[in-house]
Amino acid sequence: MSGALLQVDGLTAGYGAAPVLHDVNLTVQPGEIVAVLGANGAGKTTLLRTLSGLVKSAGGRVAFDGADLAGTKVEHLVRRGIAHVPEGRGVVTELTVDENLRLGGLWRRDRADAKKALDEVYELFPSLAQRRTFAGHQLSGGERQMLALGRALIGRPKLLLLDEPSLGLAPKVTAHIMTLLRDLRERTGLAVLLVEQNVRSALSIADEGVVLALGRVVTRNKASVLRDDADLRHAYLGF
Amino acid sequence: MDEFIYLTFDGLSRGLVYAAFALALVLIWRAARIVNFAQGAMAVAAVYAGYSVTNATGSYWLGFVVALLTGLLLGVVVERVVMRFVDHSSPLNGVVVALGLVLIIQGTLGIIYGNEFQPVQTPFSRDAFEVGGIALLSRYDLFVFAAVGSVVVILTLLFTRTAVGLRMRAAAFAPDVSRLLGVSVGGMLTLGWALAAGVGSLAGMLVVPTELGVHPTAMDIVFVSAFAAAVVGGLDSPIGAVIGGLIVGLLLSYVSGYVDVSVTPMAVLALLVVVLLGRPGGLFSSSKARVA
Amino acid sequence: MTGVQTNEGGVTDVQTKQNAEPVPKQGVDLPRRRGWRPHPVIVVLAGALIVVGLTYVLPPFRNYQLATVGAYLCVTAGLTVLTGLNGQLSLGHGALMATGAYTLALTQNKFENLPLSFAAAIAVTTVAGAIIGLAAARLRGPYLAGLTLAVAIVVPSVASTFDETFNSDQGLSVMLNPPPEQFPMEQWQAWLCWSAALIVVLLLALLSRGRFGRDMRAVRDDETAAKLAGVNIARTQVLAFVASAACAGVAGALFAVLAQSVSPGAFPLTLSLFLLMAIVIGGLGSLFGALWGALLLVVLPALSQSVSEQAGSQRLEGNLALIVFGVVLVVVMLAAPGGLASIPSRISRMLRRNR
Amino acid sequence: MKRIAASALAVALLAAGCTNEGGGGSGGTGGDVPGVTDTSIVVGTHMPLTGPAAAGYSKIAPATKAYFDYVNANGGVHGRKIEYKVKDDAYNPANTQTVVRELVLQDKVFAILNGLGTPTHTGVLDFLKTNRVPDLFVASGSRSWNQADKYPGTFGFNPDYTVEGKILATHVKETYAGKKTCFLGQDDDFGRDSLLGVKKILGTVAAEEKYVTSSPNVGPQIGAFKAAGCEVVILATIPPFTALSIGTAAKIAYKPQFVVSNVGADPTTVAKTLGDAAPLMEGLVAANYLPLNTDESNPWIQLFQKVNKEHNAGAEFDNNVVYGMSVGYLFVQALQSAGKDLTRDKIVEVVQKNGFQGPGLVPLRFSAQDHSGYGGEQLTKIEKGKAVYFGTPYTTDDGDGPVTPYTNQPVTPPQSGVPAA
Repeated sequence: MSGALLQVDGLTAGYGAAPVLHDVNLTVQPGEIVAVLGANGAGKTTLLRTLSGLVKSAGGRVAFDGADLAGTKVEHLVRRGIAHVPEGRGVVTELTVDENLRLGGLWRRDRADAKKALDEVYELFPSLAQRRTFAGHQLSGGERQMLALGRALIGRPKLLLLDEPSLGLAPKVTAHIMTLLRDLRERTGLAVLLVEQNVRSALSIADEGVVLALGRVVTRNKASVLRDDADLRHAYLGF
Repeated sequence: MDEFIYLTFDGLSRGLVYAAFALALVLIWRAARIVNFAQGAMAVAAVYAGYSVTNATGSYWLGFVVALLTGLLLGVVVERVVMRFVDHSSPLNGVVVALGLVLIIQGTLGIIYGNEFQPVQTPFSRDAFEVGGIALLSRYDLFVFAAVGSVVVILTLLFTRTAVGLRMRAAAFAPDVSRLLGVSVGGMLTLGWALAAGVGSLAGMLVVPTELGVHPTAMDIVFVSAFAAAVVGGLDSPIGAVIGGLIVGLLLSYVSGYVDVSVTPMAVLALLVVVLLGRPGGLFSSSKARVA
Repeated sequence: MTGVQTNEGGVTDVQTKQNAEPVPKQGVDLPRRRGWRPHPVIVVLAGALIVVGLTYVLPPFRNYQLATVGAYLCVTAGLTVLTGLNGQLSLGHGALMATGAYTLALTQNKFENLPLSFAAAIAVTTVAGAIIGLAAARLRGPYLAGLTLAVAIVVPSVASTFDETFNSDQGLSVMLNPPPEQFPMEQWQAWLCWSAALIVVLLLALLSRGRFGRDMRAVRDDETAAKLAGVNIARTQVLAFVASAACAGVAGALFAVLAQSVSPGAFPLTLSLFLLMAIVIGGLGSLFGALWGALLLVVLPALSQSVSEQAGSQRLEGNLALIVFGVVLVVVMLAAPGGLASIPSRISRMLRRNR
Repeated sequence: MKRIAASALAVALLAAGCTNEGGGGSGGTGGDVPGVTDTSIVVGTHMPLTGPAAAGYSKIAPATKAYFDYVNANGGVHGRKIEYKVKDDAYNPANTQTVVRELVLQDKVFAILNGLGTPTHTGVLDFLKTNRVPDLFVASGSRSWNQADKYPGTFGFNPDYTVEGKILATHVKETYAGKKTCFLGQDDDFGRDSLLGVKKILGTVAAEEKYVTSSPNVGPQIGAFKAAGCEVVILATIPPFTALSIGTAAKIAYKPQFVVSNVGADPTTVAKTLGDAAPLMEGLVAANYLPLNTDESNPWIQLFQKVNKEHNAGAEFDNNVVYGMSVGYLFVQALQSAGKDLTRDKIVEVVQKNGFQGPGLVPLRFSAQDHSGYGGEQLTKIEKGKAVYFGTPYTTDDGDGPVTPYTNQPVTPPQSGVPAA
């Protein structure tokens, strides 16, 4: 398995005494889109939060780009090339669109490239460009998702941790975002660890799927296989 | 009419000090969701430091700078050593710890400097200019206007025009998201405390010479007035804090002029009750329940 | 809360998840209920026996201090119920004590009837507590603290504005008949204070055991859940405030009797801070902790005074006690939010875990 | 079970507390007079050493103690050394209760000497009476100490505020005849009694205002005086408020003649509070009844400066030090008069007999019926930053008695600095 971008071995974590994740193993290869699936409360969000350090892990090992992530501060993660777009998009609603986007590049030394990345995001999402001075709370759900995505891209990450991008969005908007992710992967080789409730749309773009249930990995397989596994869908994914 | 004009200017001058102090409270509230009940005691400590330096060197301005720096430093220390470790599951905890700090700071100052009012110099004369026979403003009042005005401008620029300001705002509004975007939220928090305590010590330097002098408990009543100012303006709003400060300053000035000085604390209480129960979000923000 | 600051009601939408996680409540827990617990009546009777015994053994000055502990216990017990069980923070209990004290002084000087004066003190403070409590029920955390802080600051102002009645900073003296010849003054004072304190503690203990106690805890822990369970939140909070205000009134009246005078200087802001410290150290929420707190309020200043006398430093006097109180307060809050009374159970839990 | 264990602990704590001091308590040899042995006399006092009221006052007790140390170094009184226990009450009456009980019940003091403050000391009068503890030379000019029937053991020291008000007003009436006179007083016995005295002489004042210590702002009051056109302002204020009044007046370009109570006129304390604005005090009229700290030719001041240097670590020599030592001197005089067989009744008896001649410019009023302190004052004026006496001392009473000049020459201290038996 050498060469994996993200390598998770035996990860255990949770809030307080009772662990939410038990012995989770998974890998993400460079340029790969991996979907994390599971019912509500399966531990999907906790998995992402543990990977980025917002939740302390109680055991196991996480390696990124060949180096152990243990002890890396949350705020240093983005410097290593990991962007986490949290559930609910994490738009700072009190700040303007422009401020939200600039925030994504403040950590970068290469100011010129940060500026360039900002312009690219506005190109990618013209609707955001029109709303530069709007406060975050004035945006629609889809715009917020685009803003959060765009902001993550300004850091030019290698891996995107994306939490429920489709939540509360119209199917059309969701489809747009999924297409966008695939395009990004094609263009920049961005790897994505995608947590989704919306299994259909997740599996439509994912290379591989990981199914969580009650904090344990119950299945890992090619997305195409999972798509066709009716038993599995009934047992864990509810459709 | 003469008295009204005099009281108005006096009220504005006091109000600006309350505004600065309220601003300090708002800064920390926004950054940490803590009302820093130790703000008054911290400001007094800074004033004492400035007082010592002024006495030793004879230079008011050196003492002034030292007081502000002491304020900044105290902010850093209080945040790093104490507040960072407070369990925030209940909003009571932060308040109780801040009150503990009040006792520690006041006791320490009492031991070092004694519990006597020590007179503090003013850099400018407090004799008021007379315009048409009405005493309006002193040079010192002008200095207060200028000092608080500069602070408001500097803070505004800092928050709206600089990267640090953007980080601080983001860290205050959405700590988790900010960390994911590479913002050192802890650092911003420390910076916020330092700035707030610096502004608080400026307010202390401005208000103490207008009263009996510096004393470990000199800011107790000022704190309550400033808290009222911050609440009137809505704890989240820096502009509200400034306007709230002016409102409280004017109110107290009119009450002391037309009713009685000793009634002023009751006026502050009444104002607090009216605002907290009537417009829970402060006068300048959309109404929201005061659930902290 | 996993080291993450929470924002006011969903300003940002990121933290909804972790808010939903079960967070162990700290700082406001009752000591674990373990095994057999004696009925409050038994505990109070035992306490009465101990106190009566003590008053015969102790020299007069210690009896006076014992009386002071009893007077403090009334207010710390009331505050414990308010802050510990109901989660409301009050810095205004010094002012409520002043209310009780002034009422006692005025009634006593007019009618010279001590039981009547006590009744009046309790009645007036109860009314005052109801007024503040009504406001308090609409406020939380720092807002409540700030409002009650303003109440604490306002005492001298009231005394000087209505100086015809309250005689300004100088205050009033209290006319008292000396106790019956056969009892020394201090012993009589100790009995008086402890009778009141034990009654207060008994009533509070019974109150917090019953349905009302459950309601108070429910409101403290989770208002929404309490509301869903059919608890009238505002009423519970106001009642808790009123009960604890009445206790403060008793304490204030006792202090007026002990000091034979009342004045704003006897109820400074530091008194309210000290009371807070007492209940925090005593372990918020435990009536037994309130006893610890009351004891420390008397013992710590005395100790720090004797230390400063030995050090020969005038400036240490008074100030040293402030620092000790402050440090203890901060350290207890940071290290053991449950307070001293929770430490034994913490230790035993740690031991069990390590086995 | 935990409850019982902890109750036991509480008991132990209290018990431990009382064994601490148990030994020394009533350890009198020979007689059973509390606080008196063949070799020592223990007396105590309560003072604000901390808290807002401590300004200036905290220097009094150490000065008294220094004078006692001086007397002790010179052989004591009737072979007994005086031990002075000073307790801080922070000007909080509740604390006064505690510390005075501690002094009387635990430290077994012979007497309470010079307890300071009207609200604080008022509360312990009954306690001291019940325990038959002499309550000598209370440091306040309230007339409450002068109730010989009700509190036979209590005696004042300061001239009472009414006496002072009458004397200040007499000066105003004679010197500033026809000028508009106004009055600012503290809102307690101090201000009220003083105003009573002023009105006894002047009949009425053009404007009267009051202040409370908890609210450090006299702007409105001074503004009202200016508006009323007051040319003379009588202040019954404590030092910080004297300074505040003078400073506030200057701020609104208002320069009346200030006439200030002795309580609030100590130039050292007021000047300190005024800081750079101290020159504003020039010309201020006040009154005193003890030698002035700056009058270095006065033999009493020379004596007290020597004591201050030798036994008070050279503390800054202000009028509070002079006051403290004068109290000490008077107490030693009383002890000397009481003789070798000292009892509580005896000391009260000799204080009532009076006849003390000391640093005071006027006689003490003590008698079987009168327990108030000094009976008059002399006026001072601030010239070149120093207070100096002018005119003659006056004496009067707190009733409608006349204000009369007192012409007896002041006495000089004995060579040894210790009053003779």
